[in-house]
Amino acid sequence: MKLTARATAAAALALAMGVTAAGCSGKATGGSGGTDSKGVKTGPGVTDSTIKIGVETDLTGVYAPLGKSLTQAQQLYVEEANAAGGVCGRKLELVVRDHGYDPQRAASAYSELQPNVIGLAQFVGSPMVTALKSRITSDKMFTIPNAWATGLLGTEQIQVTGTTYDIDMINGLEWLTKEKGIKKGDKVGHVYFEGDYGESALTGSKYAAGKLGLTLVEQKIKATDNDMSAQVAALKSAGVTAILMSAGPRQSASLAGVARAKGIMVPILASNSGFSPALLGTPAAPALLNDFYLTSAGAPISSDLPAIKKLADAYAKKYPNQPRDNAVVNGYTNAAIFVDALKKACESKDLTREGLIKAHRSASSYDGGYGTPQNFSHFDKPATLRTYILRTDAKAVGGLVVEKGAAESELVKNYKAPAAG
Amino acid sequence: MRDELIVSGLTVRFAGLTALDDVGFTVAPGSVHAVIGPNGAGKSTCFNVLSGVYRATEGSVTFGGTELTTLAPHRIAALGIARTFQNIALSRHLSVEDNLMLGRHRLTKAGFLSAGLRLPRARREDARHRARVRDIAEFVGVGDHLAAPVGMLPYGVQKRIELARGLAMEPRLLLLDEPVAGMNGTERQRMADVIVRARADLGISILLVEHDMGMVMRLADEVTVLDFGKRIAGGPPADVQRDPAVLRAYLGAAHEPTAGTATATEEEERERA
Amino acid sequence: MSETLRRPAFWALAGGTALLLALPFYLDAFWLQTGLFAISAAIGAIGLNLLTGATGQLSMGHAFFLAVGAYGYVYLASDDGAHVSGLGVPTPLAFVGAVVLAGVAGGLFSPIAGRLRGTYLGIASLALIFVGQHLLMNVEGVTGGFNGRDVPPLELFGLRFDDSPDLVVFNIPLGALERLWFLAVALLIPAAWIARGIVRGRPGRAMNTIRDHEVAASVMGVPVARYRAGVFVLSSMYAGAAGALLALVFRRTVPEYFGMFLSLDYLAMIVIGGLGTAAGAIAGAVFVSVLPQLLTRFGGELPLVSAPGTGGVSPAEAARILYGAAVVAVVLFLPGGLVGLWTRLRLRITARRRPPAPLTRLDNKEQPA
Amino acid sequence: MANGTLAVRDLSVSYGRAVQALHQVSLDVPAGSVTAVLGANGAGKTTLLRAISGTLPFHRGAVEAGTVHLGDRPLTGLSPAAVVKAGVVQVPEGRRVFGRLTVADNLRAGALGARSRKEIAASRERVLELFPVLAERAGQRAGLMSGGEQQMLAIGRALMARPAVLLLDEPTLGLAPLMAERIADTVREINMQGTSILLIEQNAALALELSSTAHVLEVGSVALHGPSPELAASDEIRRRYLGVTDEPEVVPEAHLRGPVLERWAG
Amino acid sequence: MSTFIELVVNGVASGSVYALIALGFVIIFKATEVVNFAHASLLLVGGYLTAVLHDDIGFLPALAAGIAGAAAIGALVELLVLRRANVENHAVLAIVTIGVDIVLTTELTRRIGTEVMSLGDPWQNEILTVGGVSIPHTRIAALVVAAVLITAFLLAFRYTSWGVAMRAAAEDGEAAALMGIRLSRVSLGAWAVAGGLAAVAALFLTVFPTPGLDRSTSFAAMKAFPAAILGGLDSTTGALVGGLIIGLTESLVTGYQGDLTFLGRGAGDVAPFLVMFAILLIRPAGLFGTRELTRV
Repeated sequence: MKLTARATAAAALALAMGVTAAGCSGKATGGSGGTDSKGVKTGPGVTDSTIKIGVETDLTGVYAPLGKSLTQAQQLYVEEANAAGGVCGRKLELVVRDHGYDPQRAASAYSELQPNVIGLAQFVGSPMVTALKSRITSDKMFTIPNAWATGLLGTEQIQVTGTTYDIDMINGLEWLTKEKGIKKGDKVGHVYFEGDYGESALTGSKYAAGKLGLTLVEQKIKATDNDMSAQVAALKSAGVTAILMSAGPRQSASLAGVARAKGIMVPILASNSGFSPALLGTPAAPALLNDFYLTSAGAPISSDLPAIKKLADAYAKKYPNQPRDNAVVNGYTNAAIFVDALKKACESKDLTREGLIKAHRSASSYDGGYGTPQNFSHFDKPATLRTYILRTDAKAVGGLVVEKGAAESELVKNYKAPAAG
Repeated sequence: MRDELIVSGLTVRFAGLTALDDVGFTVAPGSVHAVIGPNGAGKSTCFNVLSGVYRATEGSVTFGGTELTTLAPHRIAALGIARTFQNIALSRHLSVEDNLMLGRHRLTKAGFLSAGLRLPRARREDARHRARVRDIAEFVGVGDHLAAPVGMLPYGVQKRIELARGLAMEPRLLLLDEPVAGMNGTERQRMADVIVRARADLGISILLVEHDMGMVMRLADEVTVLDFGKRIAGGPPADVQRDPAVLRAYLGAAHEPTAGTATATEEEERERA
Repeated sequence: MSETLRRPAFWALAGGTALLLALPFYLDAFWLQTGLFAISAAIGAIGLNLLTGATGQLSMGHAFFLAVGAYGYVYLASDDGAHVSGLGVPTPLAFVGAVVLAGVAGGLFSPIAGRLRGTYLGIASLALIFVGQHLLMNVEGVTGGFNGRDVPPLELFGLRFDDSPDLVVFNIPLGALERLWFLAVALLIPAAWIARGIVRGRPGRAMNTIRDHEVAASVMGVPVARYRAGVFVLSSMYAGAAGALLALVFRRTVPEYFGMFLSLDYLAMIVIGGLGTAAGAIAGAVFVSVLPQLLTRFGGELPLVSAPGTGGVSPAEAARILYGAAVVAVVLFLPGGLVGLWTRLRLRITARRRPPAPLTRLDNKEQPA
Repeated sequence: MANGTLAVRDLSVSYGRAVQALHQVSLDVPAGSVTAVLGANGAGKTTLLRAISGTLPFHRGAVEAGTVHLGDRPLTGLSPAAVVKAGVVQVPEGRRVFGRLTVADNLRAGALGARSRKEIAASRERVLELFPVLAERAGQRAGLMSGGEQQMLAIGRALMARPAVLLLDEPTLGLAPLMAERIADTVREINMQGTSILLIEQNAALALELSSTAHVLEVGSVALHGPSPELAASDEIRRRYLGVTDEPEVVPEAHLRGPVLERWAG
Repeated sequence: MSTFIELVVNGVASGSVYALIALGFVIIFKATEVVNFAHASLLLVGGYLTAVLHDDIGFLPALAAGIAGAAAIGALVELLVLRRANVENHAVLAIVTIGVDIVLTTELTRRIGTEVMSLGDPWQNEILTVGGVSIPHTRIAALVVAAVLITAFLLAFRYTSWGVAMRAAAEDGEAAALMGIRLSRVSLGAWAVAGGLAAVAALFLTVFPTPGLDRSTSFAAMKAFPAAILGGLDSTTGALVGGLIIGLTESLVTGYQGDLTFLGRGAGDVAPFLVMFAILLIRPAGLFGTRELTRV
């Protein structure tokens, strides 16, 4: 019984001490809200001189190449914006946190960023975004994820820019039937990553294949699979007339390499994450330059749109010897979308988080000059339904040129993206 | 008969080599029975079969009518058969008391839940058995070391802890594997004394493997002599001492060739390595 | 009672608990979150330490059981949804159920856990990670597939472990993290206490002897295979509790998290902290969970560490290298880990205060190998 | 072959810092002699050999004090391989041939310390001459041979390194008398060819017959030593090995002195 | 039918590469009883060196440098870490190698960064087509090189002094020491050989049809763990057979995943582990492993 008595005493004492200590805490109630001298309401991340914007990226994990390009492009944009006077009389500041594609570190980084930034202009990795979705919602944290999975739709605070993977696949598959001679009754292979990227794309390809009378041959792979021989063998024996590819650049390279080497000369159409210009320096280059296409919501960095030309030059100047891939455009345009919303929020004198989201959602036909106009006013649908078809080109900056300009297919008009709750 | 250990036709072969060949003997309840023989004669193999560590190839071992050769070691322990190890097999980092408490394992019940929650039942049980373990430690003469980690204690003390752990199992039959190996005269004397008293106080049967013939002659009621895995002699110590086969086995003198006996096995040697 | 008050251990315990209870009133969300990860990790590590430290069995499959706990809680506590099903059990029961489920999963592995020893089991259990990930991705009705599932907040005696409804104590708003902190502490203390009771009691002695001398254990009446399997189940239950708590902290479970690196982290924790004790597991868990956060936060001020994205060693990389090196250094130079270091320091201090005990006379003897 | 006396001086050895196994043991193995060490199990015989051959660390043991020399070359502190190179090779107790290797490979393993192919060939020839059976069984796995043959292999394997001093640990252990006799003959033969031998043996008669000098170890110290014929003649040895010791008889009432242990009531 | 043959050839080729890795793993285990979880990082060392050097000094010298480098790092790990670790529990030694692995892998992936590095192999993406079955040259090279290396290794293991020393030390360390065998050299040699084999495996894991070496290459080395344990951790034959079983299982399950949907899609990565489970349930020491003998 003595032990129990001791434990009780310890507990009581601990409670007393804890309560006493807690009473002296300086961590008081109330947020950091307020109104500045010009009557602009401010919230977390906004002071009189700066606006802090959070970035949750991957610089050390599996998506490090993507994260690096995105972050550098956003740094570039912020510098340019600050040179042009900033927003609302305030300088912009990016607070970059690397989560290394680890949900736990992403959650910690979010907790660190949450009280100090107005929103997140970049968030790499849909597992991480998904893991934090409920907190993003309850914190009213405006977030632009760098993932285009359907599951990210349907949340007011989260803005998926451009199309989602399923839209791309529908548009792409229709293009294949129109331009590449794929016809009803054909078999089409789809190699996709386990996870929401691949499976979002699969939703689209399944829908389109059904409508177009095609048979889909599915091959699910993991991010760690680097050798596509077995998949190609299976696709070959199925006799596919085109291959869809929703995986990483390495898998595209392997798939194209094996397929071409085995004499399978069918067109290969990859989702926008399925290519990296670095691959054109590897032995896989010839295969990747042969009937290989990419779907994309944004214009490629080789595009002759003036805004993108300007970006390509500025990026090359600031980061010489760094690859100029599509992530550069994506990061930059996302920063532009974010800052555009900030400017609108400033105009309506509300730089709080709610104000930012309201300002952003008021843009029903955003066009920053980077290609497709986007509609941000509804959050259960992609911001656009138009997809570019890009073709690999060894001479082009970023290794891609436009094969067919952004367009909306017939099929996609009646397609309803299954937004997750 | 109750508590009688009957070994009959026991044969153990490893990879074609015969370590024990048709060995049989009986340990009467309450007696001290010694198994002797030169190194490699199969004594340790015999112990390992009795305690379930090795499987017998043929033959039977019964204790109080229960067949042991098909039982797992912990089931044999549950019957009240304890053993010590020639090469000390204690947990070096645990205290003497905890090592002895392991001997109580079969007599206690506390499982993960009751030990984890320190249920009154477990605490009462623990206290009761700790008291008994202290008595046993005092009895064996290691009472002063109860809190010390075993690894820090001298060899002679560790040997006694081995014996104490065996006694802590409250055995009906105690198998002692060379309990005085490597001890000096005084220590041997003390150990012999403890064994005699344990048998007298507790009325247990003891099966003893020992090299020290003096010890065997003094302690044993009955002796079985093994050589090359075979039983070559048996009986009261005085008779065995005069048996020519035993003299031959031990002194290697004036021997006649034994026909093609299998020799001791690899296994047997490993045990002693 | 007065004797109790004079014991330093009592004051240390009370002080430590008081500190743990007061922390949420001071720490910001970031540190609370980090602390919560550390506490959950500590619970999981205590379980692994029972297996690896106390029984000498290696497991690389700990992350799998964390996943079972996390998903088990979600499945039991959630209501049926459009794409995913659930049982809608009251949340505290679901938490207990998750722990039990993890134990059952450990039990299903017992034909292997009971028969393989040491490092063999380590490699075999590696398979659990891969099989587990596959299941998490493919059994969508239960796990939500790649998207994972929302975690319903725990509700205990009318208190919701969530940001709403508002709860203000001492003028300090207690949000989800603060509330969960108290829950975590309330789980950690009994978890450590129970583990300590097990290690010091009858099962612990059997486990230690299996580690030190398997044959001796079996001959003393310990059913070795059954014990090995039993400890595996127990360690899985600890992992299950840790996983369910982690799920509550994350508020969403995603399959990516429960990969091989998580298992390795847990092994690193118990080695760094010290094998075989609950205190070691806790120390290691704090070290491994907090080190990367410290480096990320203050990495800029350290030499050789550069800000992310600027080339050079990033804080995240520095943290990984440091803790890899810590594992090696602890084994080479600090047997017993952080806790062993503490024990030695304490011994040195008390030795100075007390006269040295007389050495036992060295009796002789050859020790056969 | 190197020459000189193998001299052990005041050697003290302990295991794990707490267990002392040898206490100030001194003995000599003069060049070309056979010296025997007798003693009960655990008396420290094997420890003595381990200390000489440098294998104490395998058993967490260490030399605390004292020296071992071969001629004027110190052996204490050398690695086992260096001791072999210096010309002292041990045949371990229980033979410990490499059971999964062939007989020929076992012999090769013994010659790994040797310098030239020529030397190896010469050693092999000598070994096969001593033990013709090893040539017949060259391709067979050593583990499948009988105990006696394994002992021959173990000795042959050691001879491959051309030792100046051979340490034999219980070479007749577990062998049938006829085989033991054969091994004894071989030991004599090896010695005649110029190799000194330190022989550890429980079979006192055999050891004393083979050796010129003998030492009796008891509890880590040398209890008796002298020329073998003298020891063989002493009653002391006979009694020791037949179990009649000089220790006092156990008094039957002994238990009355110690604490009494009641039967456990459950 | 040609699909089946292609899948089998692919499986055997990648299986032989896994066997190379598993063999190194087994050698270390035999010589030192350490389960080396740092094996994947040795592989990365070899691949990285080859990739960095091949432009300047040519493919073969770069490969040689990669092999030498991985061997040296392996030896260094033995020398600096394992030799100094004085612990009885082998589980702890295994955890130490995990620590080593974390350090090495983190540093190497940092150096590799965002690149996909080509190893500059001469086979490129050439393909040999025989009767409708097309096999990349790299696969043939992998098969031939692995077969040659494994044969050479087994011969060396059987017939050279090094092999005799290895086997003797693996069987009875103390007796080997008594014969003048330097155990420290044996274990150093084992780590070096394992490193070298891993470097060769790195080459074949990163050539066509894989685009090149990058940070994820070390994951492929994970396949060698089930290979080694299902064959038996202390059996060189086991490593060989285990590697082939894993390679074939993976290739066939992936190739026929359309017919194996009950396993869930993407089961190719899990199947090897399921096979391992099944084998361990029947034979806890693996197919060719020796059961540990109880020593009392």
